[in-house]
Amino acid sequence: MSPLVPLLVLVPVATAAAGLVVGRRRVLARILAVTGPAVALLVAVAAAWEVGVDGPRVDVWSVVPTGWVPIAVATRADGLGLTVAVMVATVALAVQLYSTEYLREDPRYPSYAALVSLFTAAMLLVVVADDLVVLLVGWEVMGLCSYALIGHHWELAEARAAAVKAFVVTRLGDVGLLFGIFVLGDLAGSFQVSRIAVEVPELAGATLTVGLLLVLLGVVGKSAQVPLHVWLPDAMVGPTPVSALIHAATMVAAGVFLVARLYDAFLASAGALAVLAVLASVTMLGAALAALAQDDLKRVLAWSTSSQLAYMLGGLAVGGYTAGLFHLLAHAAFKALLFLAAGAVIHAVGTNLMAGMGGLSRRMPLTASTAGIGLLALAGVPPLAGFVSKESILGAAEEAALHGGPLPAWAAWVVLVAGLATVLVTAAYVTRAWTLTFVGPDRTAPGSRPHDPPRAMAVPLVALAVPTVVLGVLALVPDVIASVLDRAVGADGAAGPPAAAVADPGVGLTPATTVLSLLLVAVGAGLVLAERSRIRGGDPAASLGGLRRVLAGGFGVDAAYDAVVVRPVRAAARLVVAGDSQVVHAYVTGAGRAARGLGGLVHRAQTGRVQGYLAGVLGVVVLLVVAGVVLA
Amino acid sequence: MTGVETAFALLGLVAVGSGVLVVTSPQLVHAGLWLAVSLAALAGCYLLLTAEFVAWVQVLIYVGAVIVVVLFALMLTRAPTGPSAESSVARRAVAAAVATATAGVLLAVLQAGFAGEVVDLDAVEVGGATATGGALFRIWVLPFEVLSVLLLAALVGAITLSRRTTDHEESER
Amino acid sequence: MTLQPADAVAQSVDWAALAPPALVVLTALAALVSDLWLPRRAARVLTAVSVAGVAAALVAVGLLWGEVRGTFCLPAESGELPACSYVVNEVTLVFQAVVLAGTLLVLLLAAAEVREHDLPAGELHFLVLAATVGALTLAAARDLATLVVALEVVSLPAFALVGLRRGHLRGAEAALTFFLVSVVSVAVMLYGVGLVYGATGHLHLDRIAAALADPGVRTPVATAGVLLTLVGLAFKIGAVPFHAWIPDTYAGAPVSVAAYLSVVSKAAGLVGLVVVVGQAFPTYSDVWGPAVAVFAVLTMTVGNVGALRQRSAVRLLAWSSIAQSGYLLVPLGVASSGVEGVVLGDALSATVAYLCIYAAVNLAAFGVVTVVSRNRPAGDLADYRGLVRTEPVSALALGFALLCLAGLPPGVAGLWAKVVVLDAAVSGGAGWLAVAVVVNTVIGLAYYLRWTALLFATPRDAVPPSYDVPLASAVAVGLAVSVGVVLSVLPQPVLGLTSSWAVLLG
Amino acid sequence: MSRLLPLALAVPLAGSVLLTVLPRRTGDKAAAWLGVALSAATFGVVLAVAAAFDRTRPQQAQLETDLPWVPAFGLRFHLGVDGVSLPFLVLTALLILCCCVYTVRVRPVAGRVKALTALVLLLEVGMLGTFMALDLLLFFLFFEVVLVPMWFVIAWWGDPQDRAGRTTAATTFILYTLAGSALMLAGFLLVGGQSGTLDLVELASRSGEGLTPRVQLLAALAIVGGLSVKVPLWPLHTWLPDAHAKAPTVGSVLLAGVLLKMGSYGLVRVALPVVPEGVARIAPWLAGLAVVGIVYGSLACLAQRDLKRLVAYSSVGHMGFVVLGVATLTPAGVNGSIYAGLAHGVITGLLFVLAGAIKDRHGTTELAALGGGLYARLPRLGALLAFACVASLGLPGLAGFWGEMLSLAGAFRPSEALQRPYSLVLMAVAGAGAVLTAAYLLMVVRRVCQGRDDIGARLPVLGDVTTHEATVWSPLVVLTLVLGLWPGLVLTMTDPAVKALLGGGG
Amino acid sequence: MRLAFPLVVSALLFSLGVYGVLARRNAVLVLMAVELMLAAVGLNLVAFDAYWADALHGGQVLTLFVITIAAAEIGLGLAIVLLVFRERGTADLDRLDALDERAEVAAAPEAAP
Repeated sequence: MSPLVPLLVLVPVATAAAGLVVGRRRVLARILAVTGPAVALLVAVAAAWEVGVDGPRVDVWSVVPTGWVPIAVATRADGLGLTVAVMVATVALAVQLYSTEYLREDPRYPSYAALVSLFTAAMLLVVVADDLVVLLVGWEVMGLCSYALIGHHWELAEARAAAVKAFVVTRLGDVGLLFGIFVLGDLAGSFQVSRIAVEVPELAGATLTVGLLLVLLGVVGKSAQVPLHVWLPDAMVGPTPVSALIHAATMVAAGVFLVARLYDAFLASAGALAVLAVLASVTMLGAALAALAQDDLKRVLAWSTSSQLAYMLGGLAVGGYTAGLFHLLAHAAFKALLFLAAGAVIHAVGTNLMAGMGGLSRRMPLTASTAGIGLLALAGVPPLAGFVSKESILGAAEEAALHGGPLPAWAAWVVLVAGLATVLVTAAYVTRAWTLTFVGPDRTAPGSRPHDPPRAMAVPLVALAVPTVVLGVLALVPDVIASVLDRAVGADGAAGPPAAAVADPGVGLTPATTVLSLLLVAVGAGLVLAERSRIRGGDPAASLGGLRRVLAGGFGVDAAYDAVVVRPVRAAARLVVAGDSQVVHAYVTGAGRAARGLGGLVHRAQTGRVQGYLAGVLGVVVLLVVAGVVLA
Repeated sequence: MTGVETAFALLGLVAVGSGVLVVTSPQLVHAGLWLAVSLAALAGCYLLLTAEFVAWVQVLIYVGAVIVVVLFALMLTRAPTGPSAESSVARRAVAAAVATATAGVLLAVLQAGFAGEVVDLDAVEVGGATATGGALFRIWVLPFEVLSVLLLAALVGAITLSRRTTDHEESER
Repeated sequence: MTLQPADAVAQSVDWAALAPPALVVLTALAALVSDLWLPRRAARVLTAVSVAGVAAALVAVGLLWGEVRGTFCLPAESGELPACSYVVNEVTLVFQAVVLAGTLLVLLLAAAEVREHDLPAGELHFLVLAATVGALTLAAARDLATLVVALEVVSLPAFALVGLRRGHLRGAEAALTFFLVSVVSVAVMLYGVGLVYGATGHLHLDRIAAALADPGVRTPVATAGVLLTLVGLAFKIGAVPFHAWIPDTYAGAPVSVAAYLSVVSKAAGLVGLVVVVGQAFPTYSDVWGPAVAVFAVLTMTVGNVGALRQRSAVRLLAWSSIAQSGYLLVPLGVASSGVEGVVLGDALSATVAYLCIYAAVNLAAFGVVTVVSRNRPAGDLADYRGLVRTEPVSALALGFALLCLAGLPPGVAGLWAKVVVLDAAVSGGAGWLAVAVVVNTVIGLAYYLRWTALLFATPRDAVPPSYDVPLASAVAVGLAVSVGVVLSVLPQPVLGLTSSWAVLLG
Repeated sequence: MSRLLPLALAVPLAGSVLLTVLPRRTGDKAAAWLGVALSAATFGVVLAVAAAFDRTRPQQAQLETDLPWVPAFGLRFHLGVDGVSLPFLVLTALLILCCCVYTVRVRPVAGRVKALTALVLLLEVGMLGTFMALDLLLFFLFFEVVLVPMWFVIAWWGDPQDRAGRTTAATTFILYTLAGSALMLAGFLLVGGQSGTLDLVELASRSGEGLTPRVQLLAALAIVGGLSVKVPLWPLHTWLPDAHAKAPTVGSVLLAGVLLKMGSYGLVRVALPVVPEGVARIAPWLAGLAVVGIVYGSLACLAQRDLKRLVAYSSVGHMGFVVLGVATLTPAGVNGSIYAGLAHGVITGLLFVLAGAIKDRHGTTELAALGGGLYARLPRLGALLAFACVASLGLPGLAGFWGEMLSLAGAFRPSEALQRPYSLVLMAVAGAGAVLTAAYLLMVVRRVCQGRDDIGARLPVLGDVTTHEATVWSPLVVLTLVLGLWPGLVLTMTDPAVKALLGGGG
Repeated sequence: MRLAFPLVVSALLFSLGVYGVLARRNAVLVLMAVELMLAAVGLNLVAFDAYWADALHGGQVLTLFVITIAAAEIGLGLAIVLLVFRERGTADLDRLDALDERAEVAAAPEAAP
């Protein structure tokens, strides 16, 4: 039993609690905020080292009876979990550091920092949990922190609305996830992933597929995939560091992580993988298109996040386990970097709208250069991390499409085609964002003096730029990523290596797709640049015409949900409130009135005139005798 | 129809006929007198049914005492000895309906129970003072004793109530 | 003609068996006579004498407990049942005890009222005791003649009692209403007795039962006779639709007399009913059983809804006492259900248990009303607002009594009573009766609670608390409440009274 | 035989009596502190019970007291605790203690702290007794004890601005619940009459043996129907919103925290083991209505305009999960039901306390009148409210989750009584209800806590959470966390007991 | 003699009494109607006594009791009527409305604490 893994969770919890206790003492709060993820990072590295030395392990700390499948308070130390844990701690540390400066003047900083710490703890719990119910605890606490942080600026109506929307939409998915957990637990007789991984593949069938589809409901909710993606763009009203941490690097990636966690089960269900593939493909392309038409820099990044997460899920769907997860890591680095850079820009110019930016590369060189690295990685330009990871996914898709994989070939084709198309669109929106923000004429508000951020914000930018570059190079070393991400559990975990009926293509470049996608990158960027020069430095998206509004609005999905779900529910609520007093309670008040009315009748007979009484007596007597004689 | 039956029928007719007048006569005093007639005719019926002792008691108590008391009360209440106020037609209709129903039900029940039954008057011991009185004091002592409490209580009650009236009137004056 | 009266031996009289009514008769005469000698204001002496007499009778009942005696019996011949007019057994004694205890409390309550309203003390005591004699005899009567006469002895003094208050406009009218409804009901009952006699040729209950057990007996006549006989008793109990006199009479009568009617007089009617249906008409339970059940439901429902909107305390208690009569009738209503294991004895034991509890708490309620009406003669419920501040002890007693009537803790005694009745309905298999009881319990709570709440409400004007209650009333209320409290904690005495009844009334 | 359980009843009962008889001039403060001392003593006794409880055999009734009480009914004074009742006992004693401490500082507008404290202690007797009783009639008796005190608490100390409304609410509450409990009593008596015993341990070990299917069905209908009013199950819930909304904080907390639990506890303790077959036959209806209640309650909350009413309606939804769990007739579902009940008691208690605090400071709980910006105005109060809302929506890691999860798990794998497809549909709908629950609770946070503070300037100077309030609330907050993070604490105790109750005595 | 004769007379007299009780307005006349009913009872009893040839003479004795009861009733009843007459100045039952409950409950107060 290694104490390191629980410690991983408890340290940020402790700093969160301590942060609440110290209250308004800001300096102390800052120190605590940074200490938490820093220590967690050290613990994560140590734990990862331990795993490297002793091999992966599962620890059951306590078993809670439920009357059905028991809940095991079990942790799991393996490559997958601890790699992601290291990533999470790293990004959290960067964000906390960044936030000390970004939110220097904010009176709500202490609670903010505490919530970020709590979030970190929850995410770490998700990655080290072996029991799905325990995982769900972390999963939903993350959602809560996300909700609270989106609503950080709760004076703003849109912040309040976005927060509620984010929580409710993901909650919908979470309920599905809970039911999925029931199905898996029921099949395996345990909620422990290590048991499920062993038992479930034996039980492949419709039930398993249904269970996994339910799990996918949670995944699409958390990872902002179609059809539950609608919350993520709105969530951008939260503070930018939060967007970097929660809505780019970690929480939204938890969906991908969960699929990876249950990968052995998913591999046993081609149907679930096909559905995942289709959803991912739709999201991939649709979100990229939506990103193309946004005015708000953060919303560009948000849609882009949906799209990139879809790459990861697509990768997992086509059997590219390592590729998908590698993209997760790479994306975490470059997208967190991008958000932090965007935060620096927004901090500097005072607006989110790209219409109010432009030419910032001159004023903010550090920001521009790190952001440039991030954007290139996002677009998939070699040799950056994003290039390698995306190509690996496309390669896996090609592999599955051409040579068969864990899912039907047509689904792999869908992923492949959508992935390639998305490459084009991604390059386009990346180029557009770059040109609108960092080059061209300066459209910042008069009097503002944009400048590079102070050190506490600059250090994280640089720190995240490093993995963005290094991971890409590192990935080319054979097998290193795959070995790090190994999800197998040995020792008392009782599970052997992954069922791996399908060989994992791993990380690497496939010539055909690589060439094709590089070409597409060039075309996408070129198109935008060409269009930009055609319209003399304006917004290339303007050329989309009427399509622009459709794309900017995310294809009207929000409006559709409003009409199909929100309004009917509100109407039903009003109906219930009216009906409760007018109909349901009416029976009660009616009974009361009836009793009183009956009483009125009785009183009416009580006239004080004795002959009236006698008439009653004698009349009843007659009836009584008749009834008695006739009936008896 | 035997002779006894004929006599009984005639007496019964008188009893019922004067009974009708009791409940319809507009004059209070007339009603009281018709009641006396009806009860007297009933006493005759008792005689025919061999209940001699009962018949005499009936005559003594009812026709004697009760009617006198009733008439006294009528005087005391200074009620108009002329026609008293008539009830409404509707009221009388209701009363008639209930009464008719009562009669119908009773007759039907009795018909079902005793149609064709005959009283063998010859076999019956005549209920003279000896026989009935004997039964009263040998068998029915307890209710008889209790009845004495009843009479005493009625007496005291009546006196109390009337004294209460006079006290009340005195205090008013 | 097997039995010649001339051959009959003179009836022997068992004076011990007769002791309770005899003692009360003597007390009544003593009260009447002493009133002539005593000065007008010496009502206390009368109270003392009467209470002593009733207490002595109660002791006699206690001494007789466990014995079975019959007196005024027909001479026994071979083949004939030993029919007695007066029988002492547990049934008799328990009802006599209730009647005597009720009388005792009423006499205590009346003491204050006599002074307050200048009622004629001697007459009042005599009349109450006379009526009690009737009730005591009724409990022991086992032939229809005695029964009818005893019933009249309960009623006639009561007419006079109701009209006893001087210058009280309603008193006279109440007496007249009571009187007329009563005499008509008795006439109907007597006609029924006549029919039963015609059908069987007997007036003694066990002979009637024997005759009715013979299938050759003419059914329609007997059926009509049975039903008509019930009418007079139902009137006495206040069963709907023979209830209408109750609110008017209670409203016009002195409060202690109303209390008497609601407990002693009602107990008399009930014992009459129990004895008649149990001993004379057991084979006709399919006739009277459903009738009683229907009456029970009607009675509790009409009583409760009638009480809902009352604003006069006495009228509310009147309607409540109608409702309580309904509950009292429930066990008898299911006695005929034919469900295996449900015998008449169980029903009777349930009725008795209910009656005992009801008598105690109802007298407590009436007692407090007499106390309160001294200072607030209007008798409106509004007068009870904030009673807990002005007369704390009375308020607590009344609150307890009302909750007992409602059957909710802290009035646990009432809860046991409701349990008894509901148990009877359920075990009799009469689900609809059980549902009716449930519904009526709810309706009943509405008005009991309204009144209880008023007691504890903030009074309109601040009055210093007063503990000045006439001694006799205090003793009466105290006794009644104590019984209620004791029965709340230990209800077993009244529930376990009846083990052997099935045999006695089989 | 341990005396601990009777002691736990005797302390508050004696305290209640003591407070009643204390002279009127006793100050509010002294009365309140006396209340704290007494409830703390009771809590101490309950903790001693918990300490003496043998956790290795929670399926057995322990610390039993078994004395004959009313042999006529077969009623025994039989108390005991097992794994199911112990958590409820602790919860009850804790909440009462909190309420008493709360009253020390936050004096009710209506004053009369002495009376209020006495009533609260009387409530405690009923509540603790209900959770200890191992005899059907005893259970019923304790069940009824709470009614009258609660009526007074609502009607007198309720919403000071709506006199008529609070009386109506209180009366609706008591009549409605009385109807339910009287029906339940009918069911108990049916069971008792048919099986010949009222002892819950004995009945549970027989597991319905000896009761015909028809009797079981009827008894189950009556018992479950009666308890459903208390729970409350849709559509029998309409007493609840008014009662909760108009009650004072103390009343709301106890209503939501304990009173409703008496209903769900009754389902587990009585209905399931005593008439298993009957419950199985009505389980589909029960489950269906429960799920309707979940969705209905959530929808009703979405359109509420008053915070207290909203919290009240949220109870309808939450108790829907409680009933759903029972209706699945599985160990998981019943465990979930118990857990959800406990969690609801703590969380909704907290919500009502907070709503009360908001009302104290703003004079209203109308959402429109409160405006927004509680975070800005009173940040600690706002944060606590948000915390309570989040707990209430069933966030994993807080108390509310486990019960809901296990209820749904029960519905996922129901017993044979429910058809699986039907049950799965119910589970899905209930899941949708859980989403709606999140929606309305976050709406509360959004409308009350967040937003601009528009009214702060117009209100008198407001204090944020005082030390005293924090003292009262912290147990609830801590329990919410403990129950959320350590479900094993309760489940290890309930699970064997539940299996025993479902499986016939174990 | 056929039993039907007395029984029919009795039933008719009883019904006449019923009619009178309900139809008459004067209290004294109502009392007289009650007397008719009791008389009918007596006739029945006597007839049945003869019919059964009752050795105990139960019917006849009970008739005696009924007559006595009737006498007592009428004595007390007249005292009550007299009392009412003195108080109200009338013996007309329709005018005796002091106990009419309808007015009383018209405005029953709600208990507000």
